[in-house]
Amino acid sequence: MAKINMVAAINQALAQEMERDGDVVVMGEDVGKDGGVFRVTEGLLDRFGPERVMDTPLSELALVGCGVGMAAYGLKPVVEIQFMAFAYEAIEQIYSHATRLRARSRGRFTCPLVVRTPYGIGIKGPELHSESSEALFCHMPGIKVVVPSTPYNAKGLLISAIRDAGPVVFLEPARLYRSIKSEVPEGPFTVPLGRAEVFQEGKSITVIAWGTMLHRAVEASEGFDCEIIDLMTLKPFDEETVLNSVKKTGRAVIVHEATRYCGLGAELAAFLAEEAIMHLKGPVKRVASPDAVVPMAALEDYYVPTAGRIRKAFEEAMKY
Amino acid sequence: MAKINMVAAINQALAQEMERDGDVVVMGEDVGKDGGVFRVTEGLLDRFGPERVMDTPLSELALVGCGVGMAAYGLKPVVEIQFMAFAYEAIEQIYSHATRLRARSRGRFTCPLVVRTPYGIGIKGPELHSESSEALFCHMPGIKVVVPSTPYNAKGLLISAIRDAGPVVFLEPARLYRSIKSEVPEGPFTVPLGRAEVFQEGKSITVIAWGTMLHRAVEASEGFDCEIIDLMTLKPFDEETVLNSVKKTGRAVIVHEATRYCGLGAELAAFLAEEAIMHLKGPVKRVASPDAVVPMAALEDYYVPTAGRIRKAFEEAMKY
Amino acid sequence: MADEIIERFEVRYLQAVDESGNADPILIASVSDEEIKRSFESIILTRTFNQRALSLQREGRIGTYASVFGQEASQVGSALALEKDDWVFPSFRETGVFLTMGYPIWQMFRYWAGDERGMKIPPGLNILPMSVPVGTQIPHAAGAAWAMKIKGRRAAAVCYFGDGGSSRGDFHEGLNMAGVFNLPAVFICQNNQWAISVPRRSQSAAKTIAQRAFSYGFDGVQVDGNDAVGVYVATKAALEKAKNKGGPTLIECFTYRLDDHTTSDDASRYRSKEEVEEWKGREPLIRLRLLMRKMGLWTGEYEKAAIEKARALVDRAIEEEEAYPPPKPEDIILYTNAELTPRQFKELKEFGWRK
Amino acid sequence: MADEIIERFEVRYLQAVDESGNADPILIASVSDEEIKRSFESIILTRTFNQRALSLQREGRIGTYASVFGQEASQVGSALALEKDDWVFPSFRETGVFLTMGYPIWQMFRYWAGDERGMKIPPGLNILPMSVPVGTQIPHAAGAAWAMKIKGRRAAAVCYFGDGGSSRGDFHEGLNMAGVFNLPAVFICQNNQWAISVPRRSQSAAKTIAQRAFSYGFDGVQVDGNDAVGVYVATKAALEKAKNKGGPTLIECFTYRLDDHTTSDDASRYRSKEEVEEWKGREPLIRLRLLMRKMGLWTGEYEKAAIEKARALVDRAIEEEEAYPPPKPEDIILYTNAELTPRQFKELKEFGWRK
Ligand SMILES: Cc1ncc(C[n+]2csc(CCOP(=O)(O)OP(=O)(O)O)c2C)c(N)n1
Ligand SMILES: Cc1ncc(C[n+]2csc(CCOP(=O)(O)OP(=O)(O)O)c2C)c(N)n1
Ligand SMILES: [Mg+2]
Ligand SMILES: [Mg+2]
Repeated sequence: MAKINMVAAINQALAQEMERDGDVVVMGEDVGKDGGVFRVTEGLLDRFGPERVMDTPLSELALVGCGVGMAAYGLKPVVEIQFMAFAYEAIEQIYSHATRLRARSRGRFTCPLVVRTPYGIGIKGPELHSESSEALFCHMPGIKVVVPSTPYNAKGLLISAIRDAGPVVFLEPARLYRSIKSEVPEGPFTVPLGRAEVFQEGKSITVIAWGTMLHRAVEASEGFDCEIIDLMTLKPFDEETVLNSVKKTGRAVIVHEATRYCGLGAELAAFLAEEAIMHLKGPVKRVASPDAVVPMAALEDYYVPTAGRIRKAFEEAMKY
Repeated sequence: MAKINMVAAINQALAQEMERDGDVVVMGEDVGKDGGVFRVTEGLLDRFGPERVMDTPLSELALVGCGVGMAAYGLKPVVEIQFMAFAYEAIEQIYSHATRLRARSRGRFTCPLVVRTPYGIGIKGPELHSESSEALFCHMPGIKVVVPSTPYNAKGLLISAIRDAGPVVFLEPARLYRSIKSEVPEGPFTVPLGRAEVFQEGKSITVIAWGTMLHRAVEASEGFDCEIIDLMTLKPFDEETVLNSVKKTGRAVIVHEATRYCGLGAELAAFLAEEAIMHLKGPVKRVASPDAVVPMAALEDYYVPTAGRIRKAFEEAMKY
Repeated sequence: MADEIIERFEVRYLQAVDESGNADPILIASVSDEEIKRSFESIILTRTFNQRALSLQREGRIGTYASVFGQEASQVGSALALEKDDWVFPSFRETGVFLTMGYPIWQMFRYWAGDERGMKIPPGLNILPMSVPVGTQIPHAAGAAWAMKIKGRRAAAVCYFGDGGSSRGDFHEGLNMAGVFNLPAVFICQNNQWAISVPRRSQSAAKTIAQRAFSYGFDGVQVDGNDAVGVYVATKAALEKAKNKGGPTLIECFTYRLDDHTTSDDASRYRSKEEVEEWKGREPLIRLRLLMRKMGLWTGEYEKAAIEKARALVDRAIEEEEAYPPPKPEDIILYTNAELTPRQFKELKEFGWRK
Repeated sequence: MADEIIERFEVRYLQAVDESGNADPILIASVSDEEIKRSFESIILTRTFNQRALSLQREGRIGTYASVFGQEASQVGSALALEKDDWVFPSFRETGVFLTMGYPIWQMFRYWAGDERGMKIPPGLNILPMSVPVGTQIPHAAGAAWAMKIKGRRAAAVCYFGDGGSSRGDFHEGLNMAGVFNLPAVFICQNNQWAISVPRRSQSAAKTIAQRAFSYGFDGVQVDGNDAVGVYVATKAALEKAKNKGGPTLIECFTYRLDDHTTSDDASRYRSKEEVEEWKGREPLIRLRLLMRKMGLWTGEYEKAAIEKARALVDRAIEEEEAYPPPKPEDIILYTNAELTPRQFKELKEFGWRK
């Protein structure tokens, strides 16, 4: 099996699903001729033509809004938002329409739409190029939110997302696009949505993370006996895998890039406070970004959890 | 002191702040001649004229976006969004600009903007007239989120919000607009932001709620010895009041209208799981709406927490 | 160096039948007697439904309702031009469109009673559930039109919205997409001159809404929206154009909302009786009656029969609607996703909605 | 009945100085020699900054940078028309505007090095931090103009954005507000014919962006954006109009982005060398030089001196910038709110940023 990076893995997923299903179309700013600013869609225009790979005007609201209309009509649009922050204009289309179309029409219309976007820190880009606001989308009923952490699961999860019957927000950690490679089968395969994975087994602390922070947590775990869970699907998350691990270890540390207040870590910790409190030896720790605006490049490494901050949380967890 | 309802209390707050400070202006759809669809802004146009009370086109993005520009220039705009769901188009303006202007300009420009909107169930209106998506705003650094539960604190909190140096999302529970009256001083006064209030003292269970659900929790608490906290400011919430109460009671139940997943209840429970776990006798309970699209009027009473569902949580909490 | 004119635009106004019932011979030429009768009867049906909905609301039997009184020609005239494969993207004030398309009347009542099942569109009818957030359905129509183009279907997407809706970002971005990709879409703005209390002139400083089409590189036309025939002709032409790869059209139907905004509104707070009365004199049925009389298509009995028929239909629908079992709470959860989430599974039990 | 034209529009195109340096005597009449020299020198300064920024980026001394090469006339020409009390709302590609307004050069470098302090605008300079989300600054400008009107100030708000920005909902809603309230705003679209890889013709099917003003009931004009004098004249007129209660103007500067979109981009993937070369022949300095020579304002020494002066300024700024202490991590928290939240208080300690 070839070792490839995440950009190549996502590109494969898109190409193979477009090959397999003529209803899959790709649209976004610069996704065609330019192949996407991260080259994720490279080659798709040549292969599938401008009717299925569409370079669009600079209109995020309409990108998602048109996606909803296409999906209702029977296509399976994969919309690329160039950076996560630029999806904010489209939140109404996602929240008031994409997530509700099935419920509002009692199943007559559905919205099999994928909104892909790079997210998180990592490229030292300009302002608003480092967002990790996944919690906003996780709060919306009727949608799935997915974050891959390796080339392998990027491909498998994206294929599942495209085949899913409802809308999926698919967040691609920009820092991981080219920084890791893994073995990825050449043909199409799926990694199921809604399932987490024990990325590293351990006995003393359950660590829950996803995307970039998964790897940082692994790095920080040296010297601790951590069981590290790659959440992968953030909404709905895999309660069983999380619970089983915490029952075993009795300690939980959640690591995420987003600001702490009302981040997904809150939901995970609240879940544990409700369902696992009798198994917990000590406090559920969240290692997250501060209650502050995401800084520009010069300070962004101080903003997101560092290995040091994560280790400190492990140490504190081990006090109990 | 006169007993007035929340509509009158908010109207007083607006009128008195406009009287006091010529930079306070009110804008929105139908806020002028019509006095607002809930009549909250009634009389303001006559009193302060069309330069300070502005009926605008149907453009929520621009309502907030123009508000940001006005605030940067030195006004104190109070923008009315007719119903909470219609603020979704403006989320980018709130999240990428209003909340960040101070940080981005290192204090040169600020954004003393208030976005008022009715929220929650209660009027049996059409679709998307019953949203309670406060958690989305709570996740944004650089903003305050406020929900009054009585006419008294509606007036005092709104005056504080208008005088605040930064942006405030001010959510008015539509169900409470006219359903309760309280004594409200005629002149201007403030209720501080960031402080919760013990609405009802008790020894066995700490109940945290706000807006409409505060009253429902009170109703459900009959027969239980509940300490009920009116959170009032949802972001940043008053950690001290919450913690002190839970240390005393050892039990916590959070009640909110919003869907449970990544709701504000998650942040509160996670806070307790981290800071109070050694004081908790049992699980932290959240009573919230299901992981489902807000239904239309016929089913909305089944969606939000009922007194029965709240009582059940109290009973379960008391098992420990 | 230069100071020159590089582009010119003209806004066209269409009226096929004037207030006295005189028809423009060219414009009406392609319209059959049958079509004119169908307009008349559909307006009667719409009006009958509308009146009953208003009374049911007053009696507390349905919730807030948005009357279409005054705007029936815009809705019926345009809907009659639709073909089976066209898709429609309505706002919340499109009763006339739904009914003209043959939507089950009892479901319309169900919807206004606050029940999602009212918008479970029957198979074969291509209309989306009414969009409540103003203007947000516009990009959906562009998207469906795009899908039609991609799939090579001979069909068009038709979107309805109001003058208020034309101020939203969705309008701009949606129409711009339609222009760039030359999509088979028809955008119908019912300019009823009010967005709740905000008059048309305060909605935009532009003289017409039709002229906004120039921003997107396609045609815009203003039509007398109280002239069912004119609206029909304009819509039909736009649909034809769309299906022949001619791209989108923006049609502004200049009409008037004769009732309150909804049953929760009191329009007397912001507009004069005189204005309303003046427009009542221009309501669409009057001129259609005059036209049809001239054409020998109208008699008192004919109208009476049409009214009776409409009443019977609406009465039966109300009976059906009210006999329909109430929605089940578990539906709240069941229809959100294709499959239940773990949390939903628990919730169904917790709330006692499933064993 | 009617089928008539009810409104007509014309799109005006302005060029004060053509590519051979010939001036339109009427258009240039109000422009002083001093102003022409300032344009020239400001373009030189902008270009010097720009070249240095590109090298610093290559050397890893600053981050991603967006070149303004080719667009200097649009930026400098318009910025020279500003008065002290006017406010400016820029996008991320407005180096020429900042520098012409006298913005501290070292701060510009700081900003591109990823430091918020680079956008801590000095008191007295009324320009907002660059807006990165495309088009989102447009409603801010409308809002500031509105505030000027409410406060009775004689001033205008000027907003800069690109051809891509004109596709956003913010553009539509912002300009519509400006039209309805007749605000003292000037909207300057630098149509540089590309939005990263998307060419202008794929951004909109409309022939010009200027014509979009008709949608909002005010004037739009297209100007040769490589003609600093033309841009200056058009902006000055729009500002005058705005300050005399004449309402907003949309100015489309037709120009060209000669470099890659940013230093992260590779424009050769999507456009031809020939196209770029052709436009290089039209870059703004050439014609200004020709004009000034004809007017007796230009000599080789003059230009050399201007370049030297610009270099010295930029060199000093880079020294200043690089000697500046790095930002403190605690600033991340300190500048978010006016007062610390309880959580922030704890975080400062937890992260070791405060005792
Ligand atoms: C985005 C949004 N903002 C506000 C509202 C509240 N509202 C409902 S209808 C309406 C006016 C709509 O005017 P128009 O588009 O002209 O349609 P009409 O009601 O005249 O048919 C308003 C403000 C809404 N439903 N959606
Ligand atoms: C809302 C938003 N979407 C996407 C981007 C990514 N992006 C940055 S610049 C750009 C193109 C902008 O084109 P234009 O408005 O013409 O300005 P120009 O770059 O040509 O100056 C894009 C797509 C962004 N910054 N903001
Ligand atoms: Mg209207
Ligand atoms: Mg451009």
